[in-house]
Amino acid sequence: MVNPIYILILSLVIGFLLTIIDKAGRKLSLFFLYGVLSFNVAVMFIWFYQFAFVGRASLMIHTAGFIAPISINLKLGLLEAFVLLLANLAGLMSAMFLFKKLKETHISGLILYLVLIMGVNGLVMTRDLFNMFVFIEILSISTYALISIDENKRSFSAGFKYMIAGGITSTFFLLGIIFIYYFTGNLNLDTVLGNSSMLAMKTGVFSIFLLIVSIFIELKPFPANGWALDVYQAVNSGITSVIAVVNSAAILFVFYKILPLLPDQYLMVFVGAGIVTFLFSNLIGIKQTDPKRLLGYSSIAQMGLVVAAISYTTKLNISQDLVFIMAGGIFINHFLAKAGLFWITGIIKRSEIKDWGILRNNTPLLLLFGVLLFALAGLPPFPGFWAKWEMAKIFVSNNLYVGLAAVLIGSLFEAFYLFRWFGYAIKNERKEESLKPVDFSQLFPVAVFVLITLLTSVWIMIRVYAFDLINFLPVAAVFGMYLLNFLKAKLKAVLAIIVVILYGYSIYPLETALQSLFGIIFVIGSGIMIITTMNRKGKISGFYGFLLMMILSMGNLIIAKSFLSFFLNWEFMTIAAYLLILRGKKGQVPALTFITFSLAGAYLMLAGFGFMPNVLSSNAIINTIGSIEIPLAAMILLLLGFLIKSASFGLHIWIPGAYAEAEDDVTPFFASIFSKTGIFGLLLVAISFIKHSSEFNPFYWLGWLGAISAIVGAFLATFQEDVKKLMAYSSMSQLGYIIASVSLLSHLGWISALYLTLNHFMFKAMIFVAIAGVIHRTGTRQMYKMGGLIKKMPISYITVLIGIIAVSGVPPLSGFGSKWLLYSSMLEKGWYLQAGVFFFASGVSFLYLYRMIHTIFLGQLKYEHQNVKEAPIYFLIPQVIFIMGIMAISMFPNLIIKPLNSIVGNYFASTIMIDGYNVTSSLGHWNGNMVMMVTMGVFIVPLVFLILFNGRTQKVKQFNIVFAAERPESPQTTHFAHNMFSHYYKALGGLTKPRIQNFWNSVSEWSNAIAGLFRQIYTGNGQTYLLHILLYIVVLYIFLGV
Amino acid sequence: MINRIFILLALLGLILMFLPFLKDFDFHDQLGDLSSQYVEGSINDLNSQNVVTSVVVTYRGLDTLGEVTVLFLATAGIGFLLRTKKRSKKSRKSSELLQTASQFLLVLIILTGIYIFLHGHLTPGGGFQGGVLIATAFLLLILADANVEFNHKVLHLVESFSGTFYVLIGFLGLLLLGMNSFLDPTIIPLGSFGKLLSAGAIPVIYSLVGLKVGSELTTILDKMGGE
Amino acid sequence: MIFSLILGFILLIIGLYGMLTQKNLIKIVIGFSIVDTGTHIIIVSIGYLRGKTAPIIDNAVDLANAAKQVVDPIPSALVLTAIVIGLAVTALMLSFIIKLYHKNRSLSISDYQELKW
Amino acid sequence: MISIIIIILGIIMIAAAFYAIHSKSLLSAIISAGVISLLASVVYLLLAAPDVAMTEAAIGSGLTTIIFIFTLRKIKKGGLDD
Amino acid sequence: MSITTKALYVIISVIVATIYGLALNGVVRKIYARVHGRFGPPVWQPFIDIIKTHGNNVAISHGIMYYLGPVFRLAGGLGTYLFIPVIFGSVVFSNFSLAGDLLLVMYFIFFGQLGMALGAGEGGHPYSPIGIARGLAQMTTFEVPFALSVIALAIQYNTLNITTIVAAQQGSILNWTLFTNPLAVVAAMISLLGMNMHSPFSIVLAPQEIPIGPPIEMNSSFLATLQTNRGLFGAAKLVLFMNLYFGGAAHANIFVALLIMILKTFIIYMFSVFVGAAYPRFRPEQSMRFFLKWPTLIGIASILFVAYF
Repeated sequence: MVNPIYILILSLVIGFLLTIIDKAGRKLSLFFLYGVLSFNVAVMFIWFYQFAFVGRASLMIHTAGFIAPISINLKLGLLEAFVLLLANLAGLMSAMFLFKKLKETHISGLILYLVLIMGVNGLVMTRDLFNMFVFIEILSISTYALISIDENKRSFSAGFKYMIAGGITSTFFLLGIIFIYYFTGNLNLDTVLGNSSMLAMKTGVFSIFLLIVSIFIELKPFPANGWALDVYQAVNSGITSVIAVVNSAAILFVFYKILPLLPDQYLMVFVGAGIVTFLFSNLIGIKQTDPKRLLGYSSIAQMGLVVAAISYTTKLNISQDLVFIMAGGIFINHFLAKAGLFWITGIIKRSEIKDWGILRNNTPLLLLFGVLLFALAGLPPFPGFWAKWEMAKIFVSNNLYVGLAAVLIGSLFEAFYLFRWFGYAIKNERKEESLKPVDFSQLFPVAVFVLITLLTSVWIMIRVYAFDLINFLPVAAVFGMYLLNFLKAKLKAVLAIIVVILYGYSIYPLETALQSLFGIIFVIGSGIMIITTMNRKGKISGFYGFLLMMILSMGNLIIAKSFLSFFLNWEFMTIAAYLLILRGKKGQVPALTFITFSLAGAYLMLAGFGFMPNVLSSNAIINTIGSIEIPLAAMILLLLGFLIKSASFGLHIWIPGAYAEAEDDVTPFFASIFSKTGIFGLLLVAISFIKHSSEFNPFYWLGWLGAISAIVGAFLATFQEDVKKLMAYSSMSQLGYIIASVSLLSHLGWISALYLTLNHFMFKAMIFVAIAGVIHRTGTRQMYKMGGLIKKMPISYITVLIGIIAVSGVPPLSGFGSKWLLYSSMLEKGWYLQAGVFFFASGVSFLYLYRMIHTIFLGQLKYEHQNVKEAPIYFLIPQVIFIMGIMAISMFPNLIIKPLNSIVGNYFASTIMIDGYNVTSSLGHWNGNMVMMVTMGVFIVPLVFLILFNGRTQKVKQFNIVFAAERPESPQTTHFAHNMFSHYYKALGGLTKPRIQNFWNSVSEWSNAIAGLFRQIYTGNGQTYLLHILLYIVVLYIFLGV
Repeated sequence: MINRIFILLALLGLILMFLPFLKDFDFHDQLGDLSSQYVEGSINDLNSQNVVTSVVVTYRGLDTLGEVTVLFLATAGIGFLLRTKKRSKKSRKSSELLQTASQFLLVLIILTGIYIFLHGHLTPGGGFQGGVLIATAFLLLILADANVEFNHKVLHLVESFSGTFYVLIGFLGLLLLGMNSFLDPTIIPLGSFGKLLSAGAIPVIYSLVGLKVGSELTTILDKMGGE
Repeated sequence: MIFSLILGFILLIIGLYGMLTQKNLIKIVIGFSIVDTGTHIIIVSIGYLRGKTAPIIDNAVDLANAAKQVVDPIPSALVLTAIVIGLAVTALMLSFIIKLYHKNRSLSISDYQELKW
Repeated sequence: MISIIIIILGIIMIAAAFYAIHSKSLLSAIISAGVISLLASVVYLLLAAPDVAMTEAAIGSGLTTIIFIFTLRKIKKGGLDD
Repeated sequence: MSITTKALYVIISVIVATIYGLALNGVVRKIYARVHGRFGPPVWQPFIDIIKTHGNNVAISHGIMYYLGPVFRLAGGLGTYLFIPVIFGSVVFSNFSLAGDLLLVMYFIFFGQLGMALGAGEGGHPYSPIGIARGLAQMTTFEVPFALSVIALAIQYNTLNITTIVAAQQGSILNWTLFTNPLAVVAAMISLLGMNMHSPFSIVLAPQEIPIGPPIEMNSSFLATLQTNRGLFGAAKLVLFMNLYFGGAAHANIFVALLIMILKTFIIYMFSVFVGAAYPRFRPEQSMRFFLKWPTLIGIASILFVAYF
C-alpha cells in the first residue's frame, strides 16, 4: 500500500522543481502536474477501496520518528479517504478543465495548483491543530494567488476581500489554537480530545469557540460571507469550482474533526447557524441572475446545511450510517453537482441566466447540466434526496421542527432559482449566435462527475435502501429512450406502449381491487393515451423518456411498499411532469410554477413522512396503511402535499398554466391521470384515519375545501377564453368533488369518490384528446377563434358532447351516477350546506361546458377553418375507446358500482343495496339501466315523429339566418363567443376577484423584497465584510451563552 | 455613522469576549508534559542545544515543511500575480562605489546568514533567520541598482533544489527508518551534544531551509522591488 | 507575562480598528500586520514562564534539570512559523494592491465594490 | 523590572499603532508599523524567546517594511494623499 | 305489470299533462289580455298554434344538432315528467318514478335544456347563444335556492323519494311542507319564478323587444315540438312543486285527484303569473344577483331550521 504521505512528498518535490522542469517545455510540466494529480487520485482510490471494501483499520502515520502527540501525525481512515478521493478527483478534473489556461499561463499557476491540492490532502489527514493552521494557510495562499488566473479587476478586488477575510479568520484560528494549548499543554487533536475536561470551563469553551468559529467562517456562514460570493462570481470557473468544492471539502472536514471538542450543549448554535445560512442564502439566491453568483449562494447554502447536519449528528451521536447518508449525502451531492455546474458556467460563459438558451445547441451538455441541476435541487435519485429524507426523520424525532421548516423552505427557494435557471436554458429565446464547440478537456470533467453522481445514486438505492429493481424503472426509461433517440416518434410510441403493457403485466395481479382500480387509471389509461402522441412527426427527443418516467412512477405509487418508495416515485413523477410541461412552447413560467408548488408539496410530505414509523412489509403501503397510525401533524402535512397535486382551492394556481402550456397531447395525461395521484394520496391518509380516528377530524375541513374548490374552479372555468385553461379549471372543480367525497369517510362517500375518479378519468381524457385534435387542426387555443366545427370534425364533436354530458351529470350518462352518489352520500352524512355548494357548482359547470362546446363546434364556422379536417386517427382512437367506456358504465352501472361496493366494503360497512340495476341508498334510489331505457324511449319517440312529419327539411347556408336589419357581415362578428358570460361576471361581483392569485403573487413579491433587503448587506466593500465577520463572531458567541 | 457604531460594537464585543480569558489568565509555573518531553528529548534524543530548533525542525518538522511551502507559495503567487511580459532592459548604472561596496557587503552578509542557519541547533536563529539575512544581502543589491539583473537561473536552481533536497531528506527517513519517520533527523548520526556537527540532520535541514528561504525572499524582493 | 499579553490584545484590537476604518488599501494591510504582531505577542506571552531562561541548553542551563529552567519552546516554534506565514500573506496582499492599483488607479477600498448583492 | 520595560514599550507600541493607522503619510505609517515590530522583537527577547526575536526583527520589522515600501514605490503617484 | 300496460299508462299520463299544460298557457294568455284590457286569444289558441306551425311548409335545417335540438327539448320535458309520480297512489300516473328519485328529476330537467342549447347553437344565429348564455347563467343561480330547499326537504323527510315525500304530507293540510317548513317553500317558490321565466326574470326570450332567445331560428315542426314541450314541461315542473311542497294530489277517485292536481298547480302557476305582472324585468346580472342573495339565504335558513331545530 502506498503511504499517503507520498502525496505530500511527490507534490512538493514536483512543485519545487516545476520552475526548472518548465524550462524544458510546458508539455513536460503539464505531464508532471497531471501525473501527480492522478497519482493522488490513485492512492486515495486504493485506500478508499481498502477501507470501504476490504475493511482495513484506519491508518496513523507519525512523523520524525516519534509517535504523536510528540510529533505531528496524519490519519487516513475511511472518511478521510472518501473526502480525499473526491477532492483529488475534483482537483484532477478541474485541472483538466483548466487545461487550456494552464497551458498558457505562468508556470507559477501550475505550482500553485499542485500545492493547493497537496494542502488539501495534508489538511484532511493531519491530526495536529497547528499543523491544520499551516495547511489552511497553504490552501488559502495558493487560492488567493490562483484567483488572479484571469487578470481582471473583478477577480483582483474579490481576491483582496477574500484575503482580508481569510487573514483575520486564520488569526482567530491561531488564537484558538494557542489558547487550547495553554489549557491542555498539547496540540494533538486526539490528545486534546482526551483531555477535554481541561477545557470544560468558560474560557476553555471560549478557546474552542474561537477555533471552531474561524473554521466555520471559512465555510461562509450567512451573513459573514460576502467575500466568498464575490470570489465565486468573479473568478475563473475552473478555480471557482476548486474553491467551492475542493477547498470547502477540506475545511469542512477540519470542522468535522474539531467539532467534538465543543461540549454537546453548545452544538445547537452551529446547527442553527448552519440552517440560517441555508435558509437565507437560498432566499437571497432568488434575486440572483448571474449564474456564478447564483451557484455561489447555493454553495454557501449547501455548506450551511452540511454544517448543520454534521453538528446535529455530532450532538446526537447517532449511528454512523445515518451520519453518512445525511451529512455525507448532502456533501457529496453538493460536491459533485456544484463542481460540475461551475464548470458548465465556464463553458457557457454567459453572465445572465436569461442568456442560457444557448445551451440548447449542445444536447449532451444540456443533459449533463440537467442532471447536475436536478441533483443540486435535492431530487431523487440523487444523494441529496436521501439526505433530506433522513434529515426530516431525525429532525422530527428530536422535535426540531423549526429547523426542519427552515431547511425545507430554504430547499424550496433553492429549487425555485435553480429551476428558473433551467427554464431559461431550456426555453428562453435562442440567440442567433451559436455555442462554440466545447473542448473535450472541458466536457470530460463534467461528464465524469455526472457519471459519479449517477453511480452514487444507484449505489445508495441498491446498497443503502435495498430498493426493488422496479423503483429504478422510471429513471431507466429516461436513459433507455435517450439511447433510442434516433428512432422515429411513432416507433418510440409503440415501444412506449409495449413498455407500459409489460410493466402492467409485471405488476399484475395486484393485491387489492383498490390498487387495480388505480392501476387501470395509471397504467392502462396511460397506455391508451400514448396512442394520441403517435401523431407526432420527427424524433421528438426527450419526450417518451419523460412520459414513461411519469407513467411508470405513477404505477409504482400503487405498489410502493414503503413510504420512502412511495415518496421516491412521487418525486420521479413530479420531475417527469415538470419536464413534460417545460416542453410546451410557452412552458417556462407554468413549469416553474408547477415545480415550485409541487416541491412545496413534496417538502410538506417529506416533513409528514418524517413522523411516520419505518414500514417493513412485503405488502403495498396502500394495503398496510390501515395498521399504521399517522400522527395528526403528519396527517395535515401529507394532506396538504396531496392537495397541491389535486389542485385544491388556494393551491390551484399552478393548474391552468401547467395544463394549458403542456403540449396538447400531454395535457390529457395530466388532467385525467396525473391528477388522480393526489386522490390516491388522500385515500392513503384517509384509510389510516378511519382506522385510527382522532378527536380532530381534518377531513371535515377537507370536505369544505373540496366544495370551495368545486365552486371556485367552476367560476374560473366559466370566464376563460382559452379552452385548455377552461378544462384545467374544470379539473380543479371536478377534483374538488372527489376531495370532498373522499373526505366523507363513509361507504357511500367513497363509492362516490371512486366512481367520480373513474368517471373523471374517462371524460377528462376524451375531452382533452378531442380538444387536442381540434387545436391540432385549427392551430389556436382561443375558443372564440373557432366555431362551427361540428360539420368538419363530427367525431370530435360527439366525443366532447358525450364528455360534457358525463361531466355535467345530466342523465342518462354515467355523470348522473356520480352526482346521485355524491348528493346521497353528503345528505346521509349530514353535509347539507356542502351539498348545496356542490349543487351550485354543478349548475355553474353547465356554463363553461356549454361555452366550450358551443364556441368550438357550434355557431358560425370561420373562413380560415373552411378546409379543416377531422382530427387524425391517432386522436380518434383513444376517444372512441373512452366513449365506449363511458357508454358501458352508463348503460350498465353495475359494471362499476358492484366492484366499488366491494372495494369500499373493506373499509366501511355497506349502506347501499344493489338489486338488479336498482341501487338503493338510505335516502333514495337510482336505476341506471331503466333511466337509460326511458331516456332512449323519450328521445326516439319525438325524433321518429319529427322525421315522419317533417321529412322535407332544407339545408341552408351559413348566413341564412333570421337576422334583423341586414345580413351578418362575417363569422367573426356573428359568432357569439368572446366574453360569453360577461353578465355573469358582472353578477358575481367580488366573487370573481383573483384573490388567491393575488395572494401567491404577493407571497412571491414579498419573498423577493425580503431577499432584496437582505442582500443589501453585501455591499461589495471588503471592510464591511470584515465587520460582518467580527460581528458574527460576537453574536454567535452571545448565542453560545457561555 | 451607523457603520461606526457597528465597528465599535464589534470591537467592544471582541474585548468583552477576551476579557474573561485575560482575567482568569494564570501563568503556568512549569512546563507542560509535552514541552518537558521536548526539552528532554532535544537533549537526549536529538543532541540539539536549541530546543526551539528541535521542535521546529524535528518534532514539528511537518509544520516547518509547510511553512517553507507557504513561503514558496507566496513567491510563486507573487510571481503569478505580478507576471509580466518580458521585462524591458534599460540599464541605469549606479555609482561604481555603491556597487562595489554593496557587493562586498553582499558576501559578508551571506556568510553571516550561512553561519546563522548552520548554528541553528546551537544558538538562537536558524534557517529562516539566516535565509532572511541572505535575502537582505540581495536587497542591498536591489537598492543599489534598481534594475539589477539577478541570475534567475541560479536563483531558481537554488530554490528548487534546496526545497527538493529538504523533502528528499525527509523521504530518506521514510526509506531508511520506516513509515513513521518522515523528516526524522536521525538518519544522520547525532554527533555529540553542543557541537556543530550534532543533532543529526537538523543542521542540514536548516541549511536547506535557509537556502530556500533566502532564495525565495530574494525572488519576492526582486518581483516587488523591480520595475 | 500578563502585560505583554494585554499588549498583544490591545494591538490586535487596534489593528482590527485600523482595518475596519481606514479606506486606504495599504493602511488596511498595515492594520493587518499590526493584528499579526499582536497575535504573535500573545502567543509568546503564553509560552513565557516567570524567571525561566530561553530554551537553549547551553552552559547556563543544568542539563539534568533543563526542563525546569527554560520557558516553553512550543509557542516560540509556532510563532516562528506564524511570522513567516504572516509575511507571506502580507506580501501577497500588497501584490494584490499593486495589481488593483494598476487596473483602477485607486487605493480606496470604496472603489472596489462593483461586485455586490 | 521586565514588567516595567514591557509597559513602557507597550505604550510606545500602542502609540505607534495609532499613529500608523491615523497618519496622513503612508510612508510614516509603514515605518511606524515597522517600529512596532522592532519593539515587539525586544519584547520577545524579554520574554526569553530569542529565536522569535530574531525572526521578528528580520522579517517583521525588516522585510515586511521593505516590501511595504516597495509597494509604495511601485504605486508611486496618486492615492498617496488619501 | 306488462310493458304494454305500462306504455298505455304512460301515454295517457303524457297526453293529460300535455293538454293541461297547453291549456294553462292559453288561460294565462287570456288572463294577461284581460288584465291589459284586451279581449285576448281563445284559451285553445296554443293548440291551434301547434297545429299551424306544424303544417308550415318552410322547414329549414342548419345541421343535425339543430335538427335534434327540439327533440332533445321535448325528450327532456317528457323524461322529466315521466320520472315524477303525478298522482299519489295512482298506478296510471306513477310513470317511471321507480327509475330514480328527486335527484334524477332535478338533473333530468337539464337534459332538455342542454340539448336545446346545443341545437340552437348550431343554428348559427348570435341571438340564440345570447339567450342561452343568459338562461344558463340564470339557471345556475335560481337552482341554488331550489337545491337548498330540496336539501331541507330531504333532511325533513329523510328521503329523496318523491312518493315518500308526498306520503309524508298526507293526512292534514298542516302536514304540507308549506306549513311544516315554510322557509323551504319560500325559497323554492322564488326559484320557481326563475324557472318559469316570467317577468321579472324573463331575460331569456325577451319577447317584448327584438326576437331574441334560443328558438329564434326554429320554425315549423321544430317550433311546434318546442311549443308542445312548453306545455308538458311547464306541467311537469308544477306537478313537481305540488308534490314537494303542497301535499301532492291524492284521492281514491282518480278524477278527483286530477282535479286536485289541476287546482293546486293552477294556483302555483298563478303565483308566478301575478308576480310577473307586478314587477318589471330585471337586467341579467340583477336577476342573478337577486337569486344569490335573499332566496339563497332563506334556503340556508330552511336547512338550518330543519337540521338543527
